[in-house]
Formats: sequence, structure tokens, C-alpha cells
Amino acid sequence: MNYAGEKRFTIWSSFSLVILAIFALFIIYPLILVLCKSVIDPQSGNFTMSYLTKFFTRKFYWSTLINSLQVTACATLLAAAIGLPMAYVMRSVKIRGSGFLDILIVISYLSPPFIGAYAWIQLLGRNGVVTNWVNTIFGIQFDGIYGFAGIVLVFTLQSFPLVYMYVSGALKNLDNSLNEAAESLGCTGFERITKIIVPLVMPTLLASSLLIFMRVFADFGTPMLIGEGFKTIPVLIYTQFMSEVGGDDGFAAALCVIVIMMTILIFLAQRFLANRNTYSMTALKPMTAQKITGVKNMLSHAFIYLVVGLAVLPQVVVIYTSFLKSNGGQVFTGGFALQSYQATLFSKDNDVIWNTYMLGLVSITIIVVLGILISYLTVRKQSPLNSALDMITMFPYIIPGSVLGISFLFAFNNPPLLLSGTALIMIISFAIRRMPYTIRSSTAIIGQISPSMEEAAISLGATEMKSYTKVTVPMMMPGVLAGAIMSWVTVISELSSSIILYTNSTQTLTVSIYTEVIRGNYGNASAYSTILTITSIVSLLLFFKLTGKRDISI
Amino acid sequence: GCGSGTSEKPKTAAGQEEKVLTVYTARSESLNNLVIPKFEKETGIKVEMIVAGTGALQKRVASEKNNPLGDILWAADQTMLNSSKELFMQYVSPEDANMGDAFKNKSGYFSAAFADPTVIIVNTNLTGDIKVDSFADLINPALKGKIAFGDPASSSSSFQSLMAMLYANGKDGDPMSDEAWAFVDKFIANLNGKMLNSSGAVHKGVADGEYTVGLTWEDPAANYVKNGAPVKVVFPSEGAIFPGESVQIIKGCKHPENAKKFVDFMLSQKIQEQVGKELTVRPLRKDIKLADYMTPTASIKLFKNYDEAWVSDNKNTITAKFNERLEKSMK
Amino acid sequence: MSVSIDIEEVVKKYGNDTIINGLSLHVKPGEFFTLLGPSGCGKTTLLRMIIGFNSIEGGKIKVDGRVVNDIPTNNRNMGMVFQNYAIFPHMSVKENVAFGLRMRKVPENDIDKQVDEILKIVKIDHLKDRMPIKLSGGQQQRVALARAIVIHPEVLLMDEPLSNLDAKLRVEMRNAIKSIQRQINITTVYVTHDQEEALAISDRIAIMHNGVIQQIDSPKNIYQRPVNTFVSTFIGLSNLIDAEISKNQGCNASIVFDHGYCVFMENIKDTVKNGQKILVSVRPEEFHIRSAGEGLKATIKSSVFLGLTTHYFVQLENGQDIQVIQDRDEQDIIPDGTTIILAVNPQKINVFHYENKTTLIRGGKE
Amino acid sequence: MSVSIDIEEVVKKYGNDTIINGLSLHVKPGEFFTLLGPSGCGKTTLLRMIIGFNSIEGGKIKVDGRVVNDIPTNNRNMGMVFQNYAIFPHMSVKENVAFGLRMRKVPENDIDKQVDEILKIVKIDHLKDRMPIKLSGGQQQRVALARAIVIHPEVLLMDEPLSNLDAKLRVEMRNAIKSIQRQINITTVYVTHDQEEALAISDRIAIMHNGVIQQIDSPKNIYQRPVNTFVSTFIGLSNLIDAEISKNQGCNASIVFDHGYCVFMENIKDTVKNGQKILVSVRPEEFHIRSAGEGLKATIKSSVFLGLTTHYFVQLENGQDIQVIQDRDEQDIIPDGTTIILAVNPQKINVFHYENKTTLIRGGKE
Ligand SMILES: Nc1ncnc2c1ncn2[C@@H]1O[C@H](COP(=O)(O)OP(=O)(O)OP(=O)(O)O)[C@@H](O)[C@H]1O
Ligand SMILES: Nc1ncnc2c1ncn2[C@@H]1O[C@H](COP(=O)(O)OP(=O)(O)OP(=O)(O)O)[C@@H](O)[C@H]1O
Ligand SMILES: [Fe+3]
Ligand SMILES: [Mg+2]
Ligand SMILES: [Mg+2]
Repeated sequence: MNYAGEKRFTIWSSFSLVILAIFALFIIYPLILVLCKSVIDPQSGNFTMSYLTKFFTRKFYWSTLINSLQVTACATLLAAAIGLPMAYVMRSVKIRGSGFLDILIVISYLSPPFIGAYAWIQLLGRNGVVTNWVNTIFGIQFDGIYGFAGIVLVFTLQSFPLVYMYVSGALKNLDNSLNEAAESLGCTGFERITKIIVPLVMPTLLASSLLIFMRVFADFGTPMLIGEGFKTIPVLIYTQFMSEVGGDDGFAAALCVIVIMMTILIFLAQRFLANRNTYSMTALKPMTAQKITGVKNMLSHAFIYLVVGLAVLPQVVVIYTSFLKSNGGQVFTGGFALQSYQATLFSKDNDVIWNTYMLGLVSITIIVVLGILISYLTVRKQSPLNSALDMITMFPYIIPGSVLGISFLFAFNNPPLLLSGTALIMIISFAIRRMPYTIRSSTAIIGQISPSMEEAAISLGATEMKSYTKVTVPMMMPGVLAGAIMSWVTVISELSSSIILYTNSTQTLTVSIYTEVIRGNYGNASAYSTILTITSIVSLLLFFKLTGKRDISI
Repeated sequence: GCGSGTSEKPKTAAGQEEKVLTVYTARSESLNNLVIPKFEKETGIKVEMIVAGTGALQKRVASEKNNPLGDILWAADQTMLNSSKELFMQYVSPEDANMGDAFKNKSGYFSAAFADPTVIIVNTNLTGDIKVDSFADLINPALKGKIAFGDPASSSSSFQSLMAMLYANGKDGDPMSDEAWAFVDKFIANLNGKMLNSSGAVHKGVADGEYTVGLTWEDPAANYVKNGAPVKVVFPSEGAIFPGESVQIIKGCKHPENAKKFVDFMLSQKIQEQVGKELTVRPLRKDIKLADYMTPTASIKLFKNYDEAWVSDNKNTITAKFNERLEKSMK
Repeated sequence: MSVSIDIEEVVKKYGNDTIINGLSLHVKPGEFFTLLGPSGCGKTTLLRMIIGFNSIEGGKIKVDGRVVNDIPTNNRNMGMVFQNYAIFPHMSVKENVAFGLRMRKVPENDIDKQVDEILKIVKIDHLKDRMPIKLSGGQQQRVALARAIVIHPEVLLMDEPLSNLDAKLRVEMRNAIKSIQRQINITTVYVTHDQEEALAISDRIAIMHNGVIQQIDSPKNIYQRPVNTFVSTFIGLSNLIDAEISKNQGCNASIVFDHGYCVFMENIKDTVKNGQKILVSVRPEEFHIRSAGEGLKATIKSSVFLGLTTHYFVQLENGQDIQVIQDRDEQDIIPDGTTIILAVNPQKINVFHYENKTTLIRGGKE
Repeated sequence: MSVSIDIEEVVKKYGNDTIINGLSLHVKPGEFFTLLGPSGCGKTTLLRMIIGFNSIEGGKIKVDGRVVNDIPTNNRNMGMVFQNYAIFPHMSVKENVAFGLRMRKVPENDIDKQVDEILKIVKIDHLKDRMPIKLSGGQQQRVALARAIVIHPEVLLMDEPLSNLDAKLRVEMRNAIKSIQRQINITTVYVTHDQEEALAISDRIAIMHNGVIQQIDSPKNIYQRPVNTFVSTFIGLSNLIDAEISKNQGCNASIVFDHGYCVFMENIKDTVKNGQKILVSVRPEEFHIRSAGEGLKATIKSSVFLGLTTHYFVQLENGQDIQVIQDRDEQDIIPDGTTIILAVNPQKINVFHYENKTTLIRGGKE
């Protein structure tokens, strides 16, 4: 869109500058501090390439990159392959209990750190319930989900909700008459997905795949627990940074540089593809879920329920575990008891719940406001400045949370920017780390909205700002909400940077889960995790109640 | 300029410190739960605990060095921390005199309070008739792929286990001898490509029946035994390493006086005794009785030529060498 | 090979609103059938029910005698041109048009040929490789048209397919549509708001109002013999003038306007009674303007030049405003304020029941 | 209070395609100005440049003498009806229409009143609380119309605002638009593809072709005295027939058709030469059909009944196909195959230069 007054300095340019300044301070500056280490020899203070050379010359190290790429590519593809049809089926077919299923799907994205993967071990580990069951019934020697396949499985089930949410939001903006046109031209259900739906939601699909790619690429929790010998680069980074034995910060920083480079490449590729595949539509007639009958109906239900069932399985296991009777929270002795809840809910001080939601709420507010603005700027007000903004806002997502946490401590522990130990630093790290969800989905959706809507508003005398808030933002809502919900869910389950940044007064539920997990008290951890799950379900329900939305991906 | 230099020292008008203390702890929950409330009650100082993994806490202390937010680092040991002495305040507790000779605060920084020897944890449901008494038993092909072992380059407990293994198999007890590393090669081969990335997963994995044996430290392993898990603790017949898990005051901290009280409290007769009686860590004060479910200290064989200072100085060389061996084992 | 469509008592509800309540109609094989009706009367809704996009709340739709209510759209072999075009934004013009052929697994060579051909017919062959966002409104509409026609469906449904084209192109396109339709004998249901178009192109026309069919007939009959005042005033302009029947027993009736102008009618139904109040419908162009003689006295209030004709806004003696259209052949524009005499041709006028508004002309269906 | 619009040498490029290359025109204050032209000629593009949605690659647009090239759209006080409606899907009909008033901070009471009023005018007051998704195409279009009009902008731009309405409603709406426009004297630029509409509603009409203005004139002049064959054939139907000038020195010229039919012309330019080849444009309705006498001999090939008139497709002796329109007054439809004589009225025909297609009629602008 070209406005006549575009070239001049507008209110939008000042927004760009302010946001850029914020990100420069909270991303670029701490990052530079960390990244400097990757090329500076700590002893001599001279420039050195030795870390990078070390990585690329030793198979021991570079193989982790290959591993990561393999796992990430597989999981991303599978997540897209599951999430997309899920979204399509849920949008086009009336599924029983779809509102409830929606919540379950979101909740399965809220995979509590460590404990989610651990739940899989309980089910599919060498001594897992399902493993034993399968092995006795079929008389085979299934050796658990460890290694490549297991990581891919867990990542896939953990990630598809994101594709689902995003695509679902995008489908909402897709004009159904396109679907109908295809159908009238003889296109069957399946072909319609591949020929019409997929290309049209491509920007969204790419955006969500990008996020998954980056999330999976940077996640260390899952491969750490079930990777066994299969080491990925985030695990390597984590162990180098967090080594108890004396890791090598410089090397770890160099690893970060490599990860960041990789993800920037992926990001650019995604942007290139998404820009080429954006088609604006105005859905006066969006798709509506139809009641169908017969085999198709059964298959649709079976597919949805199976996937959702699998995805929430870890949560179920965790909740189940939280009610088990145990010795010292470690060894389950059979039978049920509320002891884990006694040890968590009732005996310790429960500020953690309050903290989680307080910090979360403040962060999500910042996320939504900035996210909507940034996406608008980058799509509608294209300029080098805003492209830079688009890219920079992705950085915090790319960088392993623990690295970000450390760099924050590093950068903001001196006056005048003495932030460490405050709630503010937690909020900032939540906000900038989880903002990409909202930005990506908003960016994708905004591309779908026909600029003529804004033009209409402007022609009616709305200022650009007004037309933005009154017309564009409400129309973006399906996408923004999809992203905001994902942001929310991940904010309240954020761990890797909060574990570095939290203090007693800002301890969150996830930190509590983590601290219980690392000392093996899975009973208490499960109880905390259950509290997290339940309170977040409540928060979602409350949200829908307040916004008057009936289905979650509106 | 660092925070400690400014005028806003958290002192009350009377020149007294605020009654608070921030403790970074990686210690087990049972230990925390036993010690901290007692300390609070006794001294009236409110303890704010930051609980995380050893590595994360070390990193935190390092990152905060210009403006420390914590007072006490209650994690790791001298072997691991010696190289970053500058982060800590020198303090020798008056109680130090009562500690066992090997565990006196000779450096001036690290007050060893409890010990956590390296052990083998064995799942009794899974071992069947496989004998697991020693490191040598771990290269039994019957255990191939069933050993839980952490990454010695990142986990301190795994590193200690590796050290024990090296001392046990080294020629004349020389951990850097070819024989020692030849054994490590065999051990790596028997791991069958499986190496855990978190030390917690080692004992948990064995207790859950995911692995048959694991190399870990005594506290969690014994705790499983105490809580009735199907595991037993084996002190390898070749010997064990007996690191003195220490408590240290962070340099430039806001509440050094409270911190000192905390160190004193840890080493006090009362606490040491109670821990010995009720928990699964070993107090290091002289003449403290252990609970009867613990292997008596006397029956644990230690390596005679174990040299903590040398290990501490060479830990990077050792991990690098281990990684090299590991790399070679990958095709 | 062409198919018939039977619509039997179909009902369509949106929520609690019943839009169509028991509508029936029959489209003959190969017929060009047009739906005409005011905005919002349910034309699009009916088309969408035929193709299967709208649920049917009652009744049946049969194609060639087979009930299709439950057959999925993509198996119905019907083509549709959408009112809002519904062009695939991610495909070029060519790909849009080729889409249906691809679905039918037509060999690639043939696709190229057929696409080129149809694009030439709709005159956008030079835009073949453009993306839709770069097309003007009329160009988009032509893509939609080409896309639906190129697959030669059994039934072609078109929803105002030419509304965004200029007059000249519209005539060309409608001739093209008509000739393709004839050539391959597609049963066609067409929606338009352009009466001239409807009259020119259709075999039969159905006039709809509020979801109810008012009249189905040939273009000529619809125009000349509307069954009620709705049709009469909807198709073309009609002036409705109050009058009375004057009838001596046994013989045919006359109609008498206010102020006594009397016209003898040969084709009025026998059921009319002497003195019965009626409505006489006279098309603006059916008036003869005279300066003197028998007729309705009237005064010219204003006039508009419309190229082919001139419109006069005229007031009758009784105060009623009516419109009169005069051909360019007749004199120069008559100045405002002139008093004129309007005569009517009894063959061309229609007479309706005063209360129920249905025709009183013999042979006119009710 | 109404403003003028001056467009001076504007240029519009999409990438490398120049769509408009140095177009100029002047719209007088309060004028109803219509752009007419074939699909894709650049009408929408020009409207969007006036309101400021399209960048301007060259030239100036002035409103009331002030260059507005750099004034943001929302400060231009222009209203626009979009070709694709651009209704806000998340607002009800009422909210859509009220939007512009809200932006102008009109008090809530007044908003209600004004919205109700305009909705009544466009006849969708009963749909006030509907969401756009539940409207028919024509109803949506009326929302768009109401929304643009209700704010009483200084300049009103309308892009085919009535294309999806039925004929009757279209006439009503165009009268409503016209009367509102008059009443508050809004300078209006209107795009339509409906010539009758253009002729009826406009003060002046600009005919565009490939981004170039062909003629700007009053409706009557555009229709009766087109400046070139493009305008002549685009507006209404025109038959272009080859002929020759016959001119004896000094006196006025005649035109001579093939086969000798000769017509004496009073208004031909003096520059024409004896024997010069020309094109004579005759509208189908300007022919007089005779059975004998002077004229062009022709044969009727086919005919279409169009209500008001009957179209004949006719072949001249020289093989050229032409169209003739006969009023309903004249005889019943003449059967196909009949040979007829076509006479023309020298006052009504136009004569164009054979090569450059511009008019040779005196007073006709070139
Ligand atoms: N974004 C674009 N990029 C390239 N060409 C374009 C673009 N938009 C329009 N065009 C072309 O510019 C020309 C003028 O388009 P415009 O929309 O102004 O036509 P129009 O006169 O309004 O036609 P219609 O009556 O069909 O709506 C068309 O040929 C069209 O294909
Ligand atoms: N989804 C819907 N929910 C409720 N009412 C609807 C819905 N869609 C259409 N309608 C109403 O049904 C009626 C018929 O609509 P339809 O689209 O069939 O009209 P149409 O005859 O095609 O009109 P137009 O000529 O304006 O396109 C209209 O009054 C419209 O407001
Ligand atoms: Fe039209
Ligand atoms: Mg319609
Ligand atoms: Mg246009």
C-alpha cells in the first residue's frame, strides 16, 4: 500500500524508533556482550577464530549441529503435517466437544519443562508403562523412545498445537467462496487442502513452522532428558555454559553465534517465501464447521481425538503422578494420596502462583501491544528500519533462554541499569522472548487482510492510527489471539531464562517445578505442574468469558 | 564501579545488617529442609533460597560479580571452584578446627560441610545375577547399553566418577596413564552411545528401571534406598572419591555477617549431628555418628594418591581427553 | 446429454429467518434460465442451493430426475460464476482458468489450448500470466467467467457475471456466453440485474420476490404480459393508473380513467364487473404524446435526455406523477410546463385487479 | 463551499507498465463528473490517485487549487465507494455506516439519526443490525454507498457503486445520489459501466481509453457528437460505414455511400476534399427502415426482441453487418430475410476521418 504521505516522518516512524531502541537495549546490547566472547580470547583480549575453528573441525562438535538440524527438520515437518489438517478439520467439520479440544490442544503446548519429557519416559521409556505392555503383548524388545525418534516424537506432539492455532486463525480469514469455487470446479476435499487452503495459509504455515523450527532448534530440555547419546547443539551450549566442571564461555558463545546464524538464515528464507506467498483476502464469508455424516465424520473424529489424546498424554500422566502416594516425593509406593499437594499447595508459601500470573499478565500486555504494532509496521510500512525491526524481534526467540538470562544478568547488573533481581527484568525477558509468537501470527494475518479495508476507513476520515485501531486491529484479532494465547501459555511456562533471573520474590511455578525436578522430587513437581495446568486452563476460560469468544482460535 | 562500593549498604541505623540472607543452593531438598528452617529459627535471619543446578548457580554468581545478589553459594566443592576463587570471600569459621583433618578449610575460601562420595547405584530388579561390585564390572558386555552415566564435561558428579574410574584403573594409580584411559575406552564402548545430559537423570533413571546401573553420588542414591526404591548403593571395590561439599560466602555480598553465621551454623555440632542421624549425606565434623542405613565411612575405600589440587587444576585437560576418547568411539 | 433441473418445494432458512419457503421450478435440459428479482430476494441463495453450498432445509433438488440434495458439490459437475468472483489469489489468470481442467485430468496440451481459447473469448488473453491482485474489477470478473465456462459443466450457474463490465463488453460477453451455451447445450441458470440482458439472453425468465417465484415465462411474455403489478413494475418501467371497468352486459369491457378517458379492451377477462376498480399499467414508452384529442391530460414537469430516448416526468390531472418516454424520432424535447395529451394503445396495456394486483387480461396466467 | 479538482499531467506506473501517462482534467466545483471507459482502462486507478491511495509517479492533483499530492488521505475530506465494497466485516451495517461519523466526532444522537436516514434512503434500514456476512451482494453494495455518502465529504468518489443492484433499485439509488449530491453540492467523480446511468446522472462525462481521455463533454454532446470513432462506438451502438465525400467547389459537401446513396450534409468541415474517404457513424436507432426509396439496400438476418425496442441484425449490399433498432411503435417484427431500405438523417449522423478516426463535423472538438 502506498500512501501519498508515506515518505515523511510520521507517528509510525517514531513508533519504529522507540521499539527499535527498546530492542537494541534489551537484545542487541546484552547479545553483543555475549557474542564478543566468541571471538575474543579471554587471556590476551585479542581477536580469535579458534572457537569457531574448534567447532567446525571436530566431528564431536559439528555432529551436534547435524543432529539438531535433522531433529528440527523432522519435527517441524511432522508438526505442520499434523497441525494443518487438524486446523482444517476443526474449522470445516463439526467435531463434538471442539471447544474443549481446543483448550486441550493449547494446554498440550504448555509442556511443563522437563516433566513433560519425563512423562514420556514413564510411558515409553525402557521401563515405561506402554513399553512394557507392548513388549509383553507383542513379545518384542522395544527399547524406549530414547534418541532421535523419541526426540522427534516429543517435539512433534509439543509443537503441532502452534501450527494448529496459527492456521486456525488464518483459516478464519479465508474467504469460503474460494473453497466453494474450487469445489465447483471439481476439486475434492483433499485436493482442496493442497491446492487452495495450503497455498493461501502459506504465510501463516511458514510463520508457525519458523517458530517451531526455532523453538525445537533451541530447545535443550527434551534432548537433554531423552537424547541419551544423541546430542544436539542446544544441549552442547547449555552444558558448556552451565557446566559444573568449568565449561568454556567463549566456546559456548561461539556456539550461540552459530545457532544465531543458522536461525537468521532460516528466518530470511521464511520471510522470502512468505512475502512471495501473501495474498490478501477479505473473508466476508469465512468457513463454517459443517455437520457431516458417515465414514468421513468418523475418520475426522478419530483423527482429532487421537492426536489430541496423544498430545495431552504427558499432562495426564503428570496429573496422575501428582496424586500418587510416594516416599519423599521420589519413590512411588502405590496408591493415591494428596501428599504432593500438601507439600506444595499447603505447606509452602504460594506466592509462586501469584507471581506466575502477575508477571505473566504484565508481560502478555506488553507482548500484545508491541506485537500488534510491530507486525503492522513490518507489513504495512515496509522500510529498511522496519525490516530490521522484524528481524531483531526474532533474536530473543532464537537465543537459548539460559544464554539470554545470563546476558541479562551481565548487562543489567550495574547502575544506571540495575535491573537484576527485580520483577522488571523477569517481565522484560518474558516479553521479549515470547513476543515472536504474537508478532509472527499477527504478521501473517495482516498480510491476508485486504488493504482496501484500511483505505475505506481512511477515506471515511479516520487517521491512520484510528483506522489501525478500529479496523485493522479488530480484523487481525483471530491471528493476534492465536499468537497471544501461545505467548501467554509459554510465558507462564517459561523456565530457561527465569531460572537465571528469578529471586525469591519473583519465583514462578515453573521454577518451582524445575527445582523439584532437579532434586528428583517428581511428586511435588507433578503437583506444581498440575497447578500450572489447571490455573492456565482457568486463565484461558476466563479470557474467553471476558472477551466473549466461544472458540479458542477466534 | 560495583554495587558494593556504593552507600546503599543494606544496614539498619544501628549498623546492623538486615535480618536476611540469600542462599544459592543446589543441595538436596531434604538437606535444605532440615537446615534452613533451623537456621532461621535460631538466628532470626530470613533465608531466601534460590534453588537451581550447580552449574546454573555458579554461572549466576559469576555473572553477578559486579553486584552480587546472593550471599552464600551452597553448591559444588573445592575441586570445582578453586579456579574461580576470586568470586568468593575468604572466611574460616571458628568451627573449622573441629572438622576432620582432610576437610579443613585450607584455602580460606571453601568450608567443606558434608561429603558426597562417588557410588554405583544398582537397580536390584534388573541386575539379576550380573555382579556389580566394581568399576571393572561395568565393562561386562551384559551391561552394554544399560549404564546410566552423565557427561563428565558438564556434570560434576560424573566428573568425580570418571576420576574415580581413572584412579582405580591407572597404572600405579596414575589417572593419566594409558591403562586408565584404555579402561575408559572400554567403558565408553559399553555405554553403547548412551550418555545422559543431566546428572539427576542418572539416579532417577536407575531407580525407575530405565537403566540397570548408574554412576552417581551417594546422597540421592542412598535416599532412594531409604525411601524404598528397588536400588542399592555400591561403593566400588577399587575405591571412591570423597569430595567435601562446601559452603562459601560470595565476595562483595550484601550480608556478610549473616553469611558467616550461616557457615558457622553448617559446621556446628548440632547440625552436623542431626544431618548424620537423619539424612543421607555425610557430615565432616570429627566424631559424628552416621545413620545405620549408611555405609560406615570406615568401610569405604579411598584412593591413597588422590590429589584434589591436581584434579582441580587439570579438570579441563581431563574432560578434553575424555571428549577425545568419546569422539573416537563415534564412527 | 444436457440435463434438467427440478426444484421441488425447497425451503431455506438462515437461523430463524425463512428466506425461501417452498419454492418450485423446472429448468428444461439445455435451457438458458434466468432468475431476476430485487436485491436480497434470494437469487444467490437459490443458486447456492442448486450447486450444494447452502444446506437445504426442506424439499428436493433433482438433476435429470436424480435427487442431488446429498451429493457433494464436486461430484455434481456444475460450474459457477460467483457474485464476488472468488478468484484464487495465489494463481495467475491462466492457472485460475486451468484449475478446473486440471481437476478433470485433461492433458496438459489440451489445457493450454482450451485456456487460450476461452481467454481470447473473454478478451483477457494478454493478461494470461498476471496475478489477480493486478487486475481491474472487470478483468477479474472475466477470469471468473472463463474459469466456470471452460470446464463445460452439465449445469452452469452464473451470479451476475457481467455486472462489472462496460456496456459494450457486456453485450459481447453475453453473446459469447449464449453461443457457448447453445453450442454445448449447457443447462444454465443465470442471475442478473440487467433486464435488457435477461430479455436478450434467456429462454425463460423467473421473476422472484421475497423468495417467491412470481412468474416464469418467455422474455416477451414477461415483458408484455406480466401476471401482477410486481412483475409489471419490476421489469421495465410501468405507470400504474387507477381506472374503472365499464361493461354493458354481454359485450366486451372498456376501461375508464379519471376524467373520463375511455379505452375499449378486447382481451379483458369475462369475470370483471361493471364499475370494478382496476389498476392500469402503462409503460412509459407506450404513451403517445399528442397536443390535442382523446387521452389523459397531463403537464410536463421535467425531462432527461437519455441518448436513445427522452424521459419526461409528467403529472396527470388527478395529481399522479408518471413517466413518459419519447423516441428520438419524435419532435425535439418538449419544454417543461407544456400541457399534453397522453393516449394509450389498448393492445399494449395491462389491467390488474385493484386489490390482489393480479392480471385481468385473458390468457395471462395468475 | 464545494471544491474543484484539477488533475494535471498525472502519470501512474505499476512497475514498468505505465497505466496513465500524463492525463489532465478539470472537475468544476459541485459538478457530477463521470468517468466512462472500457474495463481496465484505468478508471479505478485514477480515482485512487485522487483520494491518495495510489502513488503518483508524475504530475499534480489539485483540490481547490491546492496541490494535494502529499496530503494524507484522511485529511483530504474525500469519501469513496469501493468497487469491491470494502465493508468492515467485523461491524454491523449500522456500525459500518456510523464509522465515518464517529471519526468526525459527531454526537451519538446525531449519528443515530443520520445513519437511520441514510439507511432508509438506500432501503436497508431493516438490516441495520445485521453483520455484513449475512447480506446479499446488493445489500453490501448499499452499505458501502451509505457509508460514503453519510459523511458528506467535499469530494465523493464512487467506483461502480450500483453495479450489483437491480434496474429499478439502480434508478432509485442514482436519483438518490444525484439529489443528495445536488443538495449538499459535493463535487463528485463517478465511475460506472452503465451508459444510461452515466447519461442520466452526470453533468459532464469523460471517456477514457487506455489511460487517455478521449472526450470530456456534456452527456448530450458525448452521445450526439462523439469526437472520434472510439467514443462513437463505445457510447451506445454505432455502425461505421465507409463512404466518400462529394464536394463541388465552394458549396457544402455530400457523402456518398457505396452503391450510390447520397446524403447532403450541412455541418461538415470545410477542410474535407472531394473524393476523400470517410467513415460514417450511424446509430442503430437512427436508421429509418423503408420498404422502398432512397437509401442503403439491406437484408434482415435475424432479430431480438428487447422490450422497448427490437434489434435487427442486418447485412448491407456490400456485405457489411450492421445493427438496426426499431421502436415498438413501428410495425410488428419484420421477418428474417426481408430486404429493406435504410435511410439516414443527415442531422444525426457523424462523419470521421478515415485514417485518424477523428470527427469531420464542424464544431466537434478534435
Ligand atoms: N497492482 C497492479 N499491478 C499491475 N497492473 C495493475 C495493477 N492494478 C491494476 N493494474 C492494471 O491497470 C489497468 C487499469 O486498472 P483499473 O483497475 O484502473 O481499471 P478500471 O478502469 O477500473 O477497470 P474495471 O472497469 O474493469 O474496473 C488494468 O489493465 C489492470 O490490469
Ligand atoms: N448467512 C446469512 N444469514 C442470514 N441472512 C442471510 C444470509 N445470507 C443472506 N441472507 C439474507 O437472505 C436474503 C437473500 O440473500 P441472497 O444473497 O440470496 O440475495 P440475492 O437475491 O442474491 O441479492 P443480490 O441481488 O443483492 O445479490 C437477503 O435478504 C440476505 O440479507
Ligand atoms: Fe450493470
Ligand atoms: Mg446475490
Ligand atoms: Mg475498476
